[in-house]
Amino acid sequence: MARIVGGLTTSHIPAIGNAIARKMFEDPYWKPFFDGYPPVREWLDEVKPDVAVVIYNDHGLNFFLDKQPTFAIGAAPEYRNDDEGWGIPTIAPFKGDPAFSWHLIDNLVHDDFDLVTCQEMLVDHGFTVPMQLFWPNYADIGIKTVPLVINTVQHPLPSPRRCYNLGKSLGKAIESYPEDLKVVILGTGGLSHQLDGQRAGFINKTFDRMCMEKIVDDPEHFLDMSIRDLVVEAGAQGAEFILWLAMRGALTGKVTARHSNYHIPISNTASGLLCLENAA
Amino acid sequence: MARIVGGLTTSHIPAIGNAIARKMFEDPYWKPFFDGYPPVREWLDEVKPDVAVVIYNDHGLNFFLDKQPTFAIGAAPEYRNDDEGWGIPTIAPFKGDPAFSWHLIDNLVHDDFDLVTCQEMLVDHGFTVPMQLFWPNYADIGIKTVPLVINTVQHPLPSPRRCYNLGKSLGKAIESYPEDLKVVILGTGGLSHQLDGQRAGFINKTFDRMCMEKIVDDPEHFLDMSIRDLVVEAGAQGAEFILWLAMRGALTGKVTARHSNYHIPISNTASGLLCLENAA
Amino acid sequence: MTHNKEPIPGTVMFDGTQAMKGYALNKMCYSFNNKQNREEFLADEEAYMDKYGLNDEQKQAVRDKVVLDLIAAGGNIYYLAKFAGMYGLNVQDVGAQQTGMSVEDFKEKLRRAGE
Amino acid sequence: MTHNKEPIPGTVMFDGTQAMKGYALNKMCYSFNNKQNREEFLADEEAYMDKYGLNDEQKQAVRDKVVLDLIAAGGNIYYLAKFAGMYGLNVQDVGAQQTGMSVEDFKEKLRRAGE
Ligand SMILES: [Fe+3]
Ligand SMILES: [Fe+3]
Repeated sequence: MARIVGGLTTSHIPAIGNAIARKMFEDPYWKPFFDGYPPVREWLDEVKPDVAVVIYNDHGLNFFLDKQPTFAIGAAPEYRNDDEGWGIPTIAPFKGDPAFSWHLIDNLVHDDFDLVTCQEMLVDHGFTVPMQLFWPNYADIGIKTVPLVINTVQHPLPSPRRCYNLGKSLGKAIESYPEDLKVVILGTGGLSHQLDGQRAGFINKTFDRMCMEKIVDDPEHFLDMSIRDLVVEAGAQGAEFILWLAMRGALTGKVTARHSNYHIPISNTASGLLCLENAA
Repeated sequence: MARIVGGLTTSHIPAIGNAIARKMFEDPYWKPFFDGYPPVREWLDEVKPDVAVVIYNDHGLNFFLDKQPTFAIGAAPEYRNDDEGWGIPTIAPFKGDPAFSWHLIDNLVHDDFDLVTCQEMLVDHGFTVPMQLFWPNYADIGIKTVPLVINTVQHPLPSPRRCYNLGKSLGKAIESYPEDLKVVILGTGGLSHQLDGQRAGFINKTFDRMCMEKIVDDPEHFLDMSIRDLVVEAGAQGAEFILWLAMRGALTGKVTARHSNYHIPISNTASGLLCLENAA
Repeated sequence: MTHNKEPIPGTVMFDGTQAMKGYALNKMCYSFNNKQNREEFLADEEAYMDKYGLNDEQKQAVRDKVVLDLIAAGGNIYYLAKFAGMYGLNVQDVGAQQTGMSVEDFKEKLRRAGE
Repeated sequence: MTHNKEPIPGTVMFDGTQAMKGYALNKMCYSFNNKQNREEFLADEEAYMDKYGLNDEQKQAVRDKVVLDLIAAGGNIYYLAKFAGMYGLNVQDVGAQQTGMSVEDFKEKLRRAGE
């Protein structure tokens, strides 16, 4: 049977992709950010997950307002990135696992999650940056992926509780898969940031610290928050925290934080890195 | 406040569109089918709804398997049809009501329905044929519409219960709209038919008769059926009955059948017409 | 979780398994919504099938226009209807072909279902 | 049903109301994912804006490259980022412009948030 080995969170902003492309790992601005990742990579080297379910938000590459999904899931044999408008480099494609995707879809729809199924799908920086951060050699090791997209573009967004429940259903679905897969769940994006309006540049360290803590041991703390509450506390784009909640919902067992790193600022964002181990 | 005046069901098969285009109303094959509609049109003339929420399934015009939604809703100022592959004529566009659409979206997402929002959308025969049958002069009277699409293309489909619950949330949302709109709900498609496989041409009169009856007074009868059960009883495409269930879920008050017509066959399909009045 | 996936005789549920098989074929058929694409296909079927990456089984089923084979190759009836439509075949023609009946007999079978 | 829609100072929620206003503008900005489209726009901004049916308010905001005006005209920051990107403006430049600060001061403000 498939087993959920853990969950990872990381910011996914495009500037990170640029910094990776330019190998700015030792640059004084970037060093405190990049230094968080090697211990997580060591953990991944040890655990060797076969599949990553990547929960992220599309920022206007694969989806537009003519067909804006609340929840969308990939079921393709591979996923490619593409130009997002600022000439981001095209990188090696990511392997899919369509049979596993369909197993998840069957179970999530059975649990009344109204998914959009995507048998072809472009993945944007919300997906590629975390994959590159955790598996710089993803193309060589051939880790498989399932992209799961949550709407953060067009209000109304799904509530924190809905996203957490999606995660719970996802976790149950994964653990009912008959193959012996080791699965890791990524919740990408966050933490507090706001790009638009007179409030641009808003960051809330106190709230973020609380998120980093409670997401480990007390994720239900957030379930009565509305999206508006999240925007007040974490900024307009800080609402991406719902992606973390979906990830956390999928961790079915005893959860331990193996590594964490919090750094302000990367670009306009407070960046949060967490490596959560999930024990049966 | 907005008020739900009633619900209508009708088959929507493309052949009807052709027959309308060729004005075959008195043709012996078509007459028993078309003769069902004048009494419903008289009722509509009396009641004069301002908006039609049209629950239908897209058969591969606006959506493809790269982005196949479970539930999608229009929020566009107008909706057009287009060539579906067999050169269907392009007809006058349908008026939208985006402000009303967004009110529905806000409330349905609040109720944990994971919609795809469509600010631009092509409508296929599942939408246009019923509109033409009920309002041959739709372009002149300027009735507004909200298309609501339910997946019947790609299994897993949403369950009968999920669709009925979607309807319930829709009904509640409509009745909380502050404007004095009269709203009619269309559930299109069905009844029993199967287009594909050695079982093509399957029709189940007994089951259909039961559907025509129970959908009025006892819609909950169907809620424990699975999609597979529906396919067994009503044929592969008879699963479109979930569209009727969504419509029925939206009728919040005392429901009376004002007119009905059942006829076999139209093309490969048992056609069912119902006009349900919804009293407060 | 156990969902009842027991086969229904004469019926292929278009589920994930079929979808994985049929994507290229269905994508090609979806493209037939567009008149220019239909013309391009009819001008050179083989080139058009290559463009969409159909496998051999799908290509042969397209050449033969055998609906049951198209379904077995992962085709979805809603997209296949667009393919059939190009040849002026309606759902009764398609039904007759799949059930091995004449179109007249198939229509009579439908009529009888109403008795 | 009552959802709390009380405004958050300095923040425009991109909800249905904004979406209805901004569709043409956002559709144009979404098109900038494509290099050819970016070049077509840069070669003749006015013709490109007409092609997408922008209204006068949107056109003026595009000409002026004032982000707050673009948002007021219904623009969504994710699509606007593609527009800004064409001019080599990153999110710090955009943030500085909206808050009326120099880019250096804006960056300093971000840095201070970490203290
Ligand atoms: Fe983001
Ligand atoms: Fe249909």
